[in-house]
Amino acid sequence: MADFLSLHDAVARYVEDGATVAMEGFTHLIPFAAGHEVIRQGKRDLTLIRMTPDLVYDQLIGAGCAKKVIFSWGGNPGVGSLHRLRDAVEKGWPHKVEILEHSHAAMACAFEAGAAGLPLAVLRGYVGSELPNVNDQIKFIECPFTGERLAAVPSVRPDVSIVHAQKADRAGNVLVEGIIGVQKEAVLAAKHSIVTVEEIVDDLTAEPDYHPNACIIPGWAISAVAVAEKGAYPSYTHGYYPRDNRFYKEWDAIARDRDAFRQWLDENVHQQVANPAGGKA
Amino acid sequence: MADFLSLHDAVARYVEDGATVAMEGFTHLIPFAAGHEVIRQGKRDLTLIRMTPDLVYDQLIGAGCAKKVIFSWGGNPGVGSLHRLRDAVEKGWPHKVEILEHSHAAMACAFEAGAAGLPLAVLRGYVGSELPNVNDQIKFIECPFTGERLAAVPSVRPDVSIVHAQKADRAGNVLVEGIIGVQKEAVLAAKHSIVTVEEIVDDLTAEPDYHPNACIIPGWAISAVAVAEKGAYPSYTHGYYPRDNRFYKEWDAIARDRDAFRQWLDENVHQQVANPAGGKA
Amino acid sequence: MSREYTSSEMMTVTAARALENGMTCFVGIGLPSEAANLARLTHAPDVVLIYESGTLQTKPDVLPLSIGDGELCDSALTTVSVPEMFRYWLQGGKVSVGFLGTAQIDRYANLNTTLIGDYHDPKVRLPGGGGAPEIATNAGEVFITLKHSKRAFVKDVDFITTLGFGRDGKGRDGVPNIGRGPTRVITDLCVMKPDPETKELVVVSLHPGVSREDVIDATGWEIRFADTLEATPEPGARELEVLRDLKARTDRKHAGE
Amino acid sequence: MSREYTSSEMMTVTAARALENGMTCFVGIGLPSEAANLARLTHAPDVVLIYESGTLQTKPDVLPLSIGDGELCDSALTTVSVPEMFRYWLQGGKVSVGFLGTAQIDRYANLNTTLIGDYHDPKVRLPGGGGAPEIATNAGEVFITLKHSKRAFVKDVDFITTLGFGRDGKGRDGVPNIGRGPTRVITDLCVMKPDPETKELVVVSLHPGVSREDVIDATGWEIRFADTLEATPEPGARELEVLRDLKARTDRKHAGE
Repeated sequence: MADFLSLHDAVARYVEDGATVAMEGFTHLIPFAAGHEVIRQGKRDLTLIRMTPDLVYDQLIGAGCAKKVIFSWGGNPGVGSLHRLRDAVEKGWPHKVEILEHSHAAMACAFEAGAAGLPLAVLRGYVGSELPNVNDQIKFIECPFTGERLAAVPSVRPDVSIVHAQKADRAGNVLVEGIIGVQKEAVLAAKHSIVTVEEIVDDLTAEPDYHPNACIIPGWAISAVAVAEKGAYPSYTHGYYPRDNRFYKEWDAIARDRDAFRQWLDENVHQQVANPAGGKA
Repeated sequence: MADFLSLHDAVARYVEDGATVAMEGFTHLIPFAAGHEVIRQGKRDLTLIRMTPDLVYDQLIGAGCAKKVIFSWGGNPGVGSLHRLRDAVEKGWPHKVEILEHSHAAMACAFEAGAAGLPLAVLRGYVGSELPNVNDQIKFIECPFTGERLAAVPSVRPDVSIVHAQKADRAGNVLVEGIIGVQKEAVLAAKHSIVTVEEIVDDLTAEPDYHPNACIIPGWAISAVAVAEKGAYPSYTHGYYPRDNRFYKEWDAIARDRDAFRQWLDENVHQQVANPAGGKA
Repeated sequence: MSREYTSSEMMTVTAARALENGMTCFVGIGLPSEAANLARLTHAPDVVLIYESGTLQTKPDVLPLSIGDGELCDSALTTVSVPEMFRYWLQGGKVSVGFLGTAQIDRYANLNTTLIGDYHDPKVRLPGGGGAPEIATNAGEVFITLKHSKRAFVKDVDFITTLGFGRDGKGRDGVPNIGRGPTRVITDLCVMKPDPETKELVVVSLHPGVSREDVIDATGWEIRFADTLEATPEPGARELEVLRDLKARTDRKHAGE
Repeated sequence: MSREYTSSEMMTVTAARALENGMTCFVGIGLPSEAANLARLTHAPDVVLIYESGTLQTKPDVLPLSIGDGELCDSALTTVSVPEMFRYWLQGGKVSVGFLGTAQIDRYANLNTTLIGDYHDPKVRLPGGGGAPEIATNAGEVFITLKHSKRAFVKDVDFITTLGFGRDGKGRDGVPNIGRGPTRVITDLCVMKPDPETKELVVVSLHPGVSREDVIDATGWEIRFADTLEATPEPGARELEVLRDLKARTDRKHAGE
């Protein structure tokens, strides 16, 4: 069963320097609080996997935690670039970061295959794209029944996956609701997993909005559950608080400038031990 | 968008002699009413796909509709054999039926791959089993990343899939709830699909128990919706009526005897045009 | 409360005791389901029961007749699609033990649920593989329970539906990402385990009142016995009471439906 | 209500008109999303909008800033996982049209959203592929909309993130199970379609007040014009009203958040 830990202890226990880490949440439920805790603990040389790096990885990259980033769409949604990611890739600041890029379809399938315990995912993908020229992890196989050429990518099997969700119950079972992304797949594909939640309830199956086919991850499939109120802010938690689209726009100016970024990081992450969610809650 | 048809018209339009048909529903929501309509319309030479043939295919086979059955577990759950299936396979009555058998894992993956538009499913399956000796559709591929030998089976892509569900709304969107089996996969994998439902409601998203991640199949992904009250009887519809376990037990005696079966079929299917659900409703 | 019990009850109680609290068990219908639920209702309240119908962590009040009875969904933590069940939960390595029944079993614990006789001219068609082929290879280990008889316990199964240790006992050697396979077989006469070297099934424990001859007579090969043969402990009073209540509830429910 | 309008509005209205009622549209964020929702709110009320975040048949009241805004889920028929979205709905052949934006496009309608310059020493890193590579090949056809400029319309893209018709126009020839690819490109100046034979983009319609020279000046290759060049119809009063209301609602919503 999942251990109930503080966010500090969960990150300290499961995120090791050099680890392969997937923090997932597709626009919704991005585990910012956990990401900030990783920054505060000064983790280094992480291989960071995320379909959409978003601000959370921009912050981790700018803070110097990343050795490599595996992703499929690295922008600030609806706003523009991730300037910390670009600064690392284009200028090597704060140090050079290696990137490995996929398409969304391939990464989604790779998470699915990881959850399914398979070494590879097979998809009708990358036809005519030049991504296979620059990503040696993309191969092609031939269907033994039809002869069709299909793409194959290695499954995603992180050392630790971190996701945020609405609530857990006392047995550590977790409800994910709304845009569920690849959260379940990330948790099931990983050796260890940390789930931050908005709140703990007694029993998910006794909740008034219980649904027999809701996306519930059993506690015995999770390593640690940590409460982090507003833990997805400035992204959002369906049913709790909305996405702070304004902050996403403001991030553009903060992240463009190294000093502005350092100052933001200092004020909103390093000095915020008591408020692990960071940002303007 | 799905057409709203009578069950008679839906079967007449989409189930052709010689077609490959998947009637799915994993113990729950088995489309008996539709199966009986197929029998009444005297369809012939069907290739019938179902993970668990269950009574519905026992009846179709006994009624002479089947040329071939593709399945992974052909028993009367908790009771014993499917005697009509056995009589066809062992004695050729009413005529010889060809069988192609898989494991559940392989068929589930084959439905998933069919829904995903792929020609094959890849799984860690059939290790040490002799099923590949008798099913030439089971092949093995080598993972290009790890060298692991994995099983491959062709995806399921029926001409028509038929499933039963709780309710549809006026746009033809369908809610499947409870044990959802491979219903969604069956519908999405097929060229055409018929969904029978217990009732029609105005708008699924306005129902009091609406849930954002419920298993809803959009109307534009379905060919025809037909109302069939108690259409899954003697299996069951979660939220509507329970499984008639007693009938499942009684079926053993009916199906053991060719004459008893013919009489049952005559009384409960052929003479039941007005009550398409058949059985003892 | 009488301590008298039937051989079936002895089998079920012994099978139930094999499950430890906290195990994640992929449950076959019939005898395995009876044993797994008895375990849950007695010494292993936190055993996680998973049925292939997609019902995760289910706690049925009565035994299901089928693998997909409504009771399983109603009492589950959540219910997932069947592809997800086989892909994420079984193949994904989340199942510590698969609990299976079978029609035939041989000395290397291979299981046959496909047919008796020749495949293309069967004497008896059995239901087929169902979930078993992949449960047996993707679960951490496998428990098997069935009644002991010469028809069921054969030297070589007519057909290997589901791998035990193969025709020669070496079927799992060198195979990557495979579970340990059958670790015990519980019958109404005894408990068997595979020999650590040869993988041949060996009787390790005799149920009360059962002799070696009883087992020899009910087994279709020259069955071996462990050097230190144990006596299976008798069912406890509470185990029998809970089992009988469970079966009575089940009978009432299914008769009433 | 004024019939004056901006070139951006002209582009959005023209892009919206490309969508027919009943189409199933996989929507890219930004301009495609604006056009697709305008279509839904005007001539195509039953157009089905799908966003890669898993939101099926969504009807947002305001335009989403991101591909996964809560508004998309709140107004959807249902929301599925991202793997399911890409596997069952896109790759499964349920999408009739993919509606994409891009940073660079070339004469064969190949799209580059990866980078400017050399891959290993980029001048500008762009966000990357996202959903586009498989939307462009698995959807029945593809509409592309972006502002016309020499920076965006280049003879050969620096990197083919997403297939149009390949470096030689033959990239889809003989490929099984592939969509028709880009069938029209809608800019703020004109509408282009691929030549049926060579697949090179050809201007088929000029927006009101736009000259051939305007297009030539904003295109990085020797752009061809169709023999019978059409005049794109002006936006209608209702289209402009609905579009402006939508954008005003959107601005109010995002500023307030």
